[in-house]
Amino acid sequence: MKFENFGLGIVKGLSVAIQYVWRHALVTQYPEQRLNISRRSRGNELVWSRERCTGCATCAKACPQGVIEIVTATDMTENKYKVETYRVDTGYCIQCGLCVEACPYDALFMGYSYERAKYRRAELVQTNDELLESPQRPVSGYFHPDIAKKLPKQTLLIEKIVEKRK
Amino acid sequence: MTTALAATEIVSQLSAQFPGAVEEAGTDAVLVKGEHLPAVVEYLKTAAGLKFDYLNFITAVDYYSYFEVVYRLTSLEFNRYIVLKTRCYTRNKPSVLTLTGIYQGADWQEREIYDLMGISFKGHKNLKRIFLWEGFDGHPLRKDWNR
Amino acid sequence: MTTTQELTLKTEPFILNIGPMHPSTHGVFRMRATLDGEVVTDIEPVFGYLHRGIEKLAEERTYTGIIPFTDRLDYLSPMSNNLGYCLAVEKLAGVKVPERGEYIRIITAELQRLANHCVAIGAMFNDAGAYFTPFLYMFRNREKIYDLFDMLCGQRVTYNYMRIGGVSQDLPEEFLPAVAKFLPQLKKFLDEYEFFVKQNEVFVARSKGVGILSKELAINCGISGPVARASGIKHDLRRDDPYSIYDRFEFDIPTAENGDCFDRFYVRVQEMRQSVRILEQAIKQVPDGPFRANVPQVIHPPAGESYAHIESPKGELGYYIVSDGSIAPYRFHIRPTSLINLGALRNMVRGWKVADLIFIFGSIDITMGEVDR
Amino acid sequence: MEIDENKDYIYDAHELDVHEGQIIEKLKANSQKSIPDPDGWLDEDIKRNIVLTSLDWVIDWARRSSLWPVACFPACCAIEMMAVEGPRFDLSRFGMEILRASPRQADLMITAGTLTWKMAPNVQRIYNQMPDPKWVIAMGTCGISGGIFRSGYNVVPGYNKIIPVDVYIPGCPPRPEAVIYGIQMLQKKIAKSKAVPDLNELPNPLKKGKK
Repeated sequence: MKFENFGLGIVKGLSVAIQYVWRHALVTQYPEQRLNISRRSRGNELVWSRERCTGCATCAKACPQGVIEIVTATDMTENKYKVETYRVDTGYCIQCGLCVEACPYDALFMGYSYERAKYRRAELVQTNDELLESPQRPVSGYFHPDIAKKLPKQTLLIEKIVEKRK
Repeated sequence: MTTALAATEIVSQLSAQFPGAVEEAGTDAVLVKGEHLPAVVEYLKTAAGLKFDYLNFITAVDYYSYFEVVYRLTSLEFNRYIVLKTRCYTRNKPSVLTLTGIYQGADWQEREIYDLMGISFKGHKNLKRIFLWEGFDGHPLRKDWNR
Repeated sequence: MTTTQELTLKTEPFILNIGPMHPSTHGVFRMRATLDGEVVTDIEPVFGYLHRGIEKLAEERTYTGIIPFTDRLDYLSPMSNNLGYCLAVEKLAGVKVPERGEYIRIITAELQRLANHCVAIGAMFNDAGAYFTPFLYMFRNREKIYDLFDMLCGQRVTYNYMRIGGVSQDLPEEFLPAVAKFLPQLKKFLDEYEFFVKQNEVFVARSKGVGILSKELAINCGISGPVARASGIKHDLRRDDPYSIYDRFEFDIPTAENGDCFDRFYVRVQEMRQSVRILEQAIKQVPDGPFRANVPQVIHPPAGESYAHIESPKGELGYYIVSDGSIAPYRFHIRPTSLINLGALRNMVRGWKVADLIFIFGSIDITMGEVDR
Repeated sequence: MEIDENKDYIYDAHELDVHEGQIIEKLKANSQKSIPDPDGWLDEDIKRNIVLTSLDWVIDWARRSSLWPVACFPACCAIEMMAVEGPRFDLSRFGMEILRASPRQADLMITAGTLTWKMAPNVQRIYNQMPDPKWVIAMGTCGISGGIFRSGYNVVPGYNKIIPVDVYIPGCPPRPEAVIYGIQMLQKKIAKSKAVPDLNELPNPLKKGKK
């Protein structure tokens, strides 16, 4: 084993490391600082619109694993079926977005939020009203470019921006 | 572009070399009889002008009435490929001759087929389950397998 | 007075079990190593600790529903897996992808190659003993690519971006400028990384001449990708069997002669430079137009079989699909790049020390998700 | 397994494999029901009958401020876990500097990835080797329910079949921020826990016969 240029490699490495001291900060101090996530972000939930949903169950058919459970009433009112149960187990959903793509009536959206950790397994199952849009459950622009335009611009690491603290 | 070696071209060459080895030839696949397979592959690997020295993959398909083992060989030198197939018609303990003596890369893929499809490879030195554990019931990739 | 003969100690073979939950085995890989003192005489890998049965599960899913599975195969490069699968189904169903879709695919696939090699090189240093520091340098760049993919499809790891006949959504308008901004940064970084790594005495001493894989053995084992190219096999499916629109770009295929760990590292760095070159050409040429062919949600490809392979970051990734004309494949087989690349590991590590075993294993760059499927 | 005295070895490779298979089958048979979530403290919190002393507070503060996770990274979520560890989200801000390779030095298990039946005995063993008190975070859909692979023949549908899980983080995989949020939820839970046992409940060696 030969050490031809002993020490030079270590000096080189250190010189690179020292340069990094003056470069822009990289760390996002998460609970205080937040990154603007992608406008198309597929958050950890689904957002459902009761008004637009016709109960056609195209989403349930498009789901590769059958997460969406949908029960409709048998009688038709105003030319559509009333949806009695719409249930999504977010502990089973993989947020692939295929259901949102499949929905012909724009009644299903990906959520924009990701802070959905729970203490209990059963709390991950969302039914009917828990799926509706609200200020705590914003809608993502995944497959809905008109919504995406309204969302804030995504923070990119290449642009060397560090967000201000809240 | 890796071009397919026209089956008609190779079939005449193979049947001259190994009478009765080639059962039928599709557009790009050659169906070889099980007992002649290692000899045919050895010939394809070494013969001048063919030199199929690279084994892309081995897999098996369950067609209920028979199992089909698919081999795809590539010649890096001439940039051509050929697909060989062989069939075993028994569902109970089907077996094919191994290719581990010709291609080392065949070793684990044959074990995988043995594990998941239940086709044993005669002459394989270390034929045991690779992904599932000893004592697993059945071979899951078979169409009639139920959990 | 002692002679050398008296000093020779009698040793006994010793079996060491490494894994399955071991920080240096890139997931849940287990090997039974037979040691003579500190020298490895034989290893026997044990697989299956991540065998999820994707091939069986895929037989119950629609063709579109399989795309999420391919994301989770080789989870260091999901975009390439998506591409390979979509090519196989398109070949089967005879779908033509629009021009813009092809370009988007190439851009994402090449970005994915960069991201994968970032982890591959970083993890290799991790295994060499430089715990986590070089890894963080590499991960900093991977984060940038994560950002770009997040912008594109809203997920950081499992993209599910490509569809049969194109891609799921069009590029956002800020995507191409962001890529253009990222490439010079990466180039600068690669120069810097090579500058301090290539002549680092410790790394050179650990990697030069270690774990040599000969050309003949590599071909015999069916090894592909950077590992094969480091052994002098000038074989790259992007050039030898051009899929998508790779024949329109100019790029070189970096190879090395020795086939040792250093070469495998070096080939990957050179490959990253070539990927940057492809990307630079591609982002200038992206045409306008549709990004997805008009393909129904549930497709019924005609009965038959197809095999499509791509040059994934790890090597030849192939999908063999047998269709019976229904909405789900009859048989779905993945040519596992990582499993086949591991085939020569036994020959490579014989005679080396235990520490080298970890390093040689790390230099192959495998993902257990793809080995076990 | 019994040792056969006639052999000059204890196990040969095949016997080892068979033995491993038996362990897996046994575990599979024993863990068909999921273990209930350790969520009793949530109800107690509502009833407010939990009394924390200042010693409790100090111990809880020490415990929650330096959680050491054990490396349990079977699959895809591991990549996102590395990103949490990595330069951008930097988990060491929470005193979680190092992923311990040894379960003996760890008190938190972040289960990042699909669990297969072949792997399950090993994970259970790692969990058993961790010293008390210990917590488990099920990261990602595969950790919660088996996710997309749930119906697979070799997949454990959720880690809570073999070990109790404290916090569930949905997502496939969850974003690094989501993981940090989950860790903070666990820290809240630890802050509420009673660290000093009640002296009256301890077995007293002086009072013999009464336990």
